[in-house]
Amino acid sequence: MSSAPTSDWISITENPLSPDELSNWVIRPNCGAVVTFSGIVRDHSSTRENVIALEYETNSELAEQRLRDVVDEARARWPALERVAIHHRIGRVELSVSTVVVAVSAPHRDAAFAAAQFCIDALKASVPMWKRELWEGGSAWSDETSPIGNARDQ
Amino acid sequence: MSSAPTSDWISITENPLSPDELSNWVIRPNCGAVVTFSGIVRDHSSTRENVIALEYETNSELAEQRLRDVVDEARARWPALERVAIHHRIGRVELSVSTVVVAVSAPHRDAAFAAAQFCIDALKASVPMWKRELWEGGSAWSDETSPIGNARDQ
Amino acid sequence: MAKLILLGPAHDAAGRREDHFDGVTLDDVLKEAVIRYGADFGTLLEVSQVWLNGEPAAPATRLESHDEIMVLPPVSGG
Amino acid sequence: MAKLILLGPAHDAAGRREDHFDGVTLDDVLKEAVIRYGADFGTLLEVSQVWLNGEPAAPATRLESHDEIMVLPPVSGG
Repeated sequence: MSSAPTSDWISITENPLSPDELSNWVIRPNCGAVVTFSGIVRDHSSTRENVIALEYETNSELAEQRLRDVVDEARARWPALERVAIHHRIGRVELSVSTVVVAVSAPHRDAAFAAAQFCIDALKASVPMWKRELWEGGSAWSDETSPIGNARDQ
Repeated sequence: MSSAPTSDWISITENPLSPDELSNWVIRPNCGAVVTFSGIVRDHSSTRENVIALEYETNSELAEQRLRDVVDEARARWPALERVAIHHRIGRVELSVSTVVVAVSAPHRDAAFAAAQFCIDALKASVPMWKRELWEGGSAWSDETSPIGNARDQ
Repeated sequence: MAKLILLGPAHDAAGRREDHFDGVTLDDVLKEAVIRYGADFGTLLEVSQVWLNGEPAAPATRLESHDEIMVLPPVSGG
Repeated sequence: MAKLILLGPAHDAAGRREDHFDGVTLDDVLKEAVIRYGADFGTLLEVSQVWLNGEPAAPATRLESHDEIMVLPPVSGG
């Protein structure tokens, strides 16, 4: 299930993300549904209060390749998918700011919801990305980790 | 399960919708997930090609009350929900433009996805709203209808 | 006099958005409305819900003045 | 010489982001790396995946020059 180059927009970037730009980009005339997921820096994790920022690290080339695998798998499962955009920030991201955005379009909403949720689940499981939690006066790698897997196993 | 007045933002409006404004409004410091659904005018329905616009009609007072029922039911089912915003346009809406936007925030993504999907499913089933499909030279009420139901039955 | 509010396809079928009726029960008003608007409205009414003052109500419900009856055809929001 | 790339927590544990090793097999390099970096790195390696040129590879895989080995600790994206 290959995808035309213009149908996907994948990026690993140090720049601020724009959920709105991605949501608008995925709109197509035959699509009645756009679902957008935005992952946001929150003030706590399962092991820590008072988080003020996260810092993400990856190998961008490998991460982009794995993101493409995620999108290919989503297209195999939901052939009605139209456009898919996934952007992930690296570097430091402040509280309440987006770290990752997934936007997808489809003619009907069921496929759009299912594919968007699959993309973020598969991203978290299969894309090499590590986050450090920052608080006043310290930082540590996140404890919320999983062994790296494959998109198709999600 | 009552909700603080500042936690919900419900609107039936003739003005253009801004998915971005709703997505930003729902962000809270304890939230790691925002899910936004945007319903878009598409170029076809199950019975018609070449749709160029939709025209929505409702009784706004009743529709807003029923939207509040939808949100209350979502909060009862997913107590972790933080903010919920649902805006629905009435009047004429052109191709590729948003007719309805649902944005929700939660600490974790599972609740955000489930609640957003519930809200749009329950809206379609329980909010009095009728759409007319417009094409070059004509128009007709949508055939994609369902008897009006209750949010809690979705 | 009860007010009848005709929404969406119901206003097309009735040729108006609201109307007024005398009638002892909800059912009286609906029967009179079918006579006034014709068979197409009757057909739509069969698949529609009828609410009294914002809530579903039984056909035998007795009306009071200023009651508001809404005819709600099958919906198509979103 | 094979290049070892140390990602996320692995670069902290090793004290560097990349390094170079001689070794006939992948396993040779990893054993040598644990000696060079110490026990904390060894502990992290046990829960990490090791990829060769962008793909999972068996420990017995024989190395060629310019091979790129990546140590991928458990991930936490999104």
